[in-house]
Amino acid sequence: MKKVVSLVCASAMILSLTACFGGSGSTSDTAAPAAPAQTETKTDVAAPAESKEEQAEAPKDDSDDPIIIGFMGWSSGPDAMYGLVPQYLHEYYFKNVNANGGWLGRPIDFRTYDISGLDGDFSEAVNVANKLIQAGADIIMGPSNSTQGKAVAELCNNAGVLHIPSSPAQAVTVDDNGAVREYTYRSGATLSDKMNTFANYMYHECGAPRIAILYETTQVDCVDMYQTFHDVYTSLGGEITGVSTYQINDIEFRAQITSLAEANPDYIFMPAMAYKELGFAAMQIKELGFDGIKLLGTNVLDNQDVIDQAGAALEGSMFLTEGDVNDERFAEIREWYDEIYGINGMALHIDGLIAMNEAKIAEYAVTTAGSTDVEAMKKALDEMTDLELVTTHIDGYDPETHNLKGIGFTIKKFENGAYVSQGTYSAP
Amino acid sequence: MGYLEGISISICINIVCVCGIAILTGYMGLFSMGHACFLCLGAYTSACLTKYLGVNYFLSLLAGGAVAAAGSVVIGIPTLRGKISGDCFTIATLGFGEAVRILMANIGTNLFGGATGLSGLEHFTNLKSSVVIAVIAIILTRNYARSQHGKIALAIRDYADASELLGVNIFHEKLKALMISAFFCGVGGGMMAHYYVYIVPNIFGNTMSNNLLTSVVLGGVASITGPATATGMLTAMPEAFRFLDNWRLSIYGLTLLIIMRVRPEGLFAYKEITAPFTALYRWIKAKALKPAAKA
Amino acid sequence: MAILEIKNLSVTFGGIKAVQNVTLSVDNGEFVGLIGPNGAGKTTVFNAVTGVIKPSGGEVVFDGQVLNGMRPDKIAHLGIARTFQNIRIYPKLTARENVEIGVASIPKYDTISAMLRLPHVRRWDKEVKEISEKYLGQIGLMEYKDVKAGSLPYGIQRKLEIARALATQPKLLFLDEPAAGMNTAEGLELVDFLKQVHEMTGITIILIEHHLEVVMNVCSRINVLNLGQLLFTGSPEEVQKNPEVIKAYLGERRK
Amino acid sequence: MNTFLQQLITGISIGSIYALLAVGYALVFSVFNFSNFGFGATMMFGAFAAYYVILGLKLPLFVSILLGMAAAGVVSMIFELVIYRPMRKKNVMRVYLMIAGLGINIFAPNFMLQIVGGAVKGFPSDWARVTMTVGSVNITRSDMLALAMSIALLALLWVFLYKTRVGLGIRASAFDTRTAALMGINVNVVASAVFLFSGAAAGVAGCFYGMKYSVYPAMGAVATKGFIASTVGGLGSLGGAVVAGLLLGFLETMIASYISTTYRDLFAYALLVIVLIFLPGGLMGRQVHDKL
Repeated sequence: MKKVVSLVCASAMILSLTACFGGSGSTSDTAAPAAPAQTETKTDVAAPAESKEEQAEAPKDDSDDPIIIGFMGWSSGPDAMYGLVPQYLHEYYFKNVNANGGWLGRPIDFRTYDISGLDGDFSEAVNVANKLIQAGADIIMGPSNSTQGKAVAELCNNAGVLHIPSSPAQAVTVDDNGAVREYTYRSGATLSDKMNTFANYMYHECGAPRIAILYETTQVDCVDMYQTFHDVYTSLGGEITGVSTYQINDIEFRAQITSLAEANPDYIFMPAMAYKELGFAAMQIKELGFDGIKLLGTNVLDNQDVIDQAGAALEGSMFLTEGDVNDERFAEIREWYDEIYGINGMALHIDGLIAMNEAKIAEYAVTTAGSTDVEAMKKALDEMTDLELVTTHIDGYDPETHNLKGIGFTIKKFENGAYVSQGTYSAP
Repeated sequence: MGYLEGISISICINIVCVCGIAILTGYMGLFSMGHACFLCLGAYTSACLTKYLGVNYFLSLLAGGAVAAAGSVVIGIPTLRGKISGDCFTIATLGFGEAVRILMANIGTNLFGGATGLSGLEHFTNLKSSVVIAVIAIILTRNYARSQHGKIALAIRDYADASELLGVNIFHEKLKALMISAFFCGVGGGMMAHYYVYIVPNIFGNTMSNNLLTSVVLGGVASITGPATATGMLTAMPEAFRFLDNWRLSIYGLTLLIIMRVRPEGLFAYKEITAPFTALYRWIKAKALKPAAKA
Repeated sequence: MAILEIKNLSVTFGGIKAVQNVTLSVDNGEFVGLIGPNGAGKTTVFNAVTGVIKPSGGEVVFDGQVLNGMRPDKIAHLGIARTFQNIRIYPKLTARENVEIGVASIPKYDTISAMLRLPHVRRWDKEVKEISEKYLGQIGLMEYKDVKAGSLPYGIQRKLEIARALATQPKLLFLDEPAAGMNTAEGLELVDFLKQVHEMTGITIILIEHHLEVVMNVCSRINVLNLGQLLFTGSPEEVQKNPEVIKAYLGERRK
Repeated sequence: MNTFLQQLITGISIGSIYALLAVGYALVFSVFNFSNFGFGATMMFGAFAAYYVILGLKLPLFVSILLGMAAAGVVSMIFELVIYRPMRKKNVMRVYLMIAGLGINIFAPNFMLQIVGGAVKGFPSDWARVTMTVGSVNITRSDMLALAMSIALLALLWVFLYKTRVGLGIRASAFDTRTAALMGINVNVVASAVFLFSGAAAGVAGCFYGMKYSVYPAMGAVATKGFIASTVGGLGSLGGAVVAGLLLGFLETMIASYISTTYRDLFAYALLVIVLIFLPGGLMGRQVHDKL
């Protein structure tokens, strides 16, 4: 009996190992019905997975092989909407691309992976990146989180695979020595650009209010935003009345808010990476009766869910975003998104749209280069001067940092139950 | 680096950590919910040593383990003495785990990189050395478990008061088990740092602790290779379940429940995975000896 | 010469006096009984002497040393061993391993050599194993040495507990109701066994027992406790004749 | 002074939720001697039940809270029936029951996430959100309701435990499960009752959590605080659980206000560990001795 159990377990382990090694990742494969002989392409994809990197290195310019594009996002766990919404957008986008004959006449083999794992650490992202690189992916898109983005960028640059993340920290495209990561091109603005713009806006356009800051100390994006905002705002001459901190997964900010409120700030700025924290803070500010204090947030606020959550408590709160999710330019996307994916209970949000830029940039790179050769694609992106993304128009990449040039930022304010755009600004 | 190689290295790292915790939980019956903090201590120690001082990788692993073991004494001394219940230890580890993570993000930013983490490490961890370290970890902890210490640990787990009356120094034995578990977690942390070549405090969170604990219990009490196998399965399982797409974590949880339901003491409770082979060996030996005895 | 002297021992649990001013002494090599009705405080006296609970008053002197406030494991190393009213053998260890805990409650090697399994570790482990088997042999449990103690029959578990206690090489052995749950025949068998152990080792034994026939048969002197106080001390014959003792026992029966 | 009072109220309001959770833990612990880590999942199901009752059936708040309690109670009973009971019958170490609870905690939120999505949902009750000003201190109705309900539920629980037959069975089992079974008490009935009530407590906690914060699949994470409170309060002691829950909420708020927000947990846990070092049985628990 004991032996049987041991043997069963040992074989289960071996099986599960081989299972994750095989081509099981292509389940979210959205290869279109239009793509010729879909079943064949699938087997084609599964086979080279075992024959290591030769396949990835081999030039595929004149082949009809599908273009392999991988996407990784945070698609399970508490913050699943940050991965699922982009995943839906990408799936729909590539379905359409395939229906129209693909890029360069080649179908897109789009593979999406959940990297949230159990810890939300980057071990999953690293595993997925390894898997995609080994499967010969032409382009890897995502993730949106900077910690994971940095880990994946490191791998893609070692392997020489084009990487287009939406992670906003500078450290994703520039390594520790200040050198640009050659193969990583971002699809959205950097945090420092955003915060620089926001601080300038608050100082120049809003009459230099007194601002208190409440930030999370262990997430790199939050700390980055806090530091840039704090430094820029004080150097402009603005007054930061107090700084307080909270911990990841906190939901209770009343103690901090009460303490911060003692200095009578006009605003409390919370550079949060999840909307629920901002929603809770807004509710708690109102609950405590500090009617004179408004919330400053980040673009995660641009989300119907947070309005459902906190409602009127958000009145007067402001944030900076890379695009107005209610803008006319997203009307078309919104229409089909709501129709197809709205039932999932996850509203369209700007981070999803920024992630969707990845697909646009990928399309530009492939179609301009006329091949999926990585150097050709890099060249196309380096030489790009203007491109209309989903969220914004850009003037190409800064060669030193691979940051996007010419991004417009929108300031939005919650007025009478809805977000109203306060105009578009660009980084000073 | 290949995908399978990556998974295998992850498994080896987890095995190293789990071997130590198997002593603490499987043998001593102490229940830690914050062992990720020892990985954190080990990872930062070893990373700083190789990055700033150019210390040899293997030495840095040992140093990481030593620092983690020293850190474990901080919670061990107040909570493992006398009549204080195991639950106090559990809460202390829960708190200490959080504390270390937050401290690493907030102190010594120049050295540890704060929330940005420590990057630019050398990629020292490769499959070959990881497998060797994992095997060594299994052998060392197995040796400890089958020595008198291991028997005493089981005795303490079952009847602490009675064991004390036989002359067992409970505090010392518990502290030793805790330090061993922390040491191996520290070594595992160091390996992890040089595998991902990038560490941030937040990866050493609650869930990592829970996963380690789950592996140990799932693998079976009073066994070293059992938890080692289980952690291999658990590391590979979320990957193997990828075809389930977004349902995979639900299924993972469900699988855990089913295993606990069917084999509550764990898959390999009170035996090692080598048991069939040892049995076979004994059987052959007996067969071979019998005619000789007759002769 | 008295090996154990208990002077004015008192133990209080949340206001209830479980043991009050008990004074008794035990001579070296004696086989003493401690009897009394339920709740008389017999086990509490054992617990106070072995350091499980802190006495609220009085003094315990063993072999010239005051035991008050000493940790149980230190007391054990001075040479006091005991068995338990509710069996406390380790069910998942084999009979031999159970005895090994008694033989070597503190391993003679450090953690690192244990992990490396250095030669002296192996040697010492082997030695412990041999000593344990010697004890098992003495008690007559050799046939069970590789059986998980949890699956042994009740009577064997009791004997194993005694073997484990003897393996700590005590000068004084407390036996807490070794015949509990046994019938008369088994009890009498136990009497022979205990006599044998006493003769063989020559150590001092204090026995708590409900089965009076067992106590009367093996003990040279009997202490009677009632309601936490020492009622009477004397030879078995004297105890049997003492009207107060009879009253205490009959009184209990009437309840 | 005003700030201090406000912080005090905040502390009590957080603490009252911890207290409710801790009572649920303590109830299960008092009888079965293990901490039911599936508690967070139970709480989440209760909150979602109440949320959908209000949203879908348009029932009043109190009715929906009752239904939420009932739903959580039933979910908790199912966990007991399907997972804990068979394990208990095998007489396993309590660590395994706790790990099974962790399994529930991985499964349930991810399952719910796939069913209802990950969005954070505001509890659809404006009544509870209204802030009342007493002197210079602001209190929301949900806070006052939470405190009142906690006390009322404890009273109810007390009546149940001390004045009914099933309650007697629970207390007898809490004293010694095996003896109770020998005395003819049906331990399975007791188990169902205990899990039903602790589940209901989790359901109420979930509803208040929903009112004060929001309803979302991962909300069960807060249950860890309940576990801590029940341990510090004295394992199995209902009164101790309440006191420790309030104390934990108070400590967290005061430390965050006056000592450090970054190291809040460090100080809070350290204080709790110190409590346990000096009172190994917890604030109100009896110290368990091995009956030798």
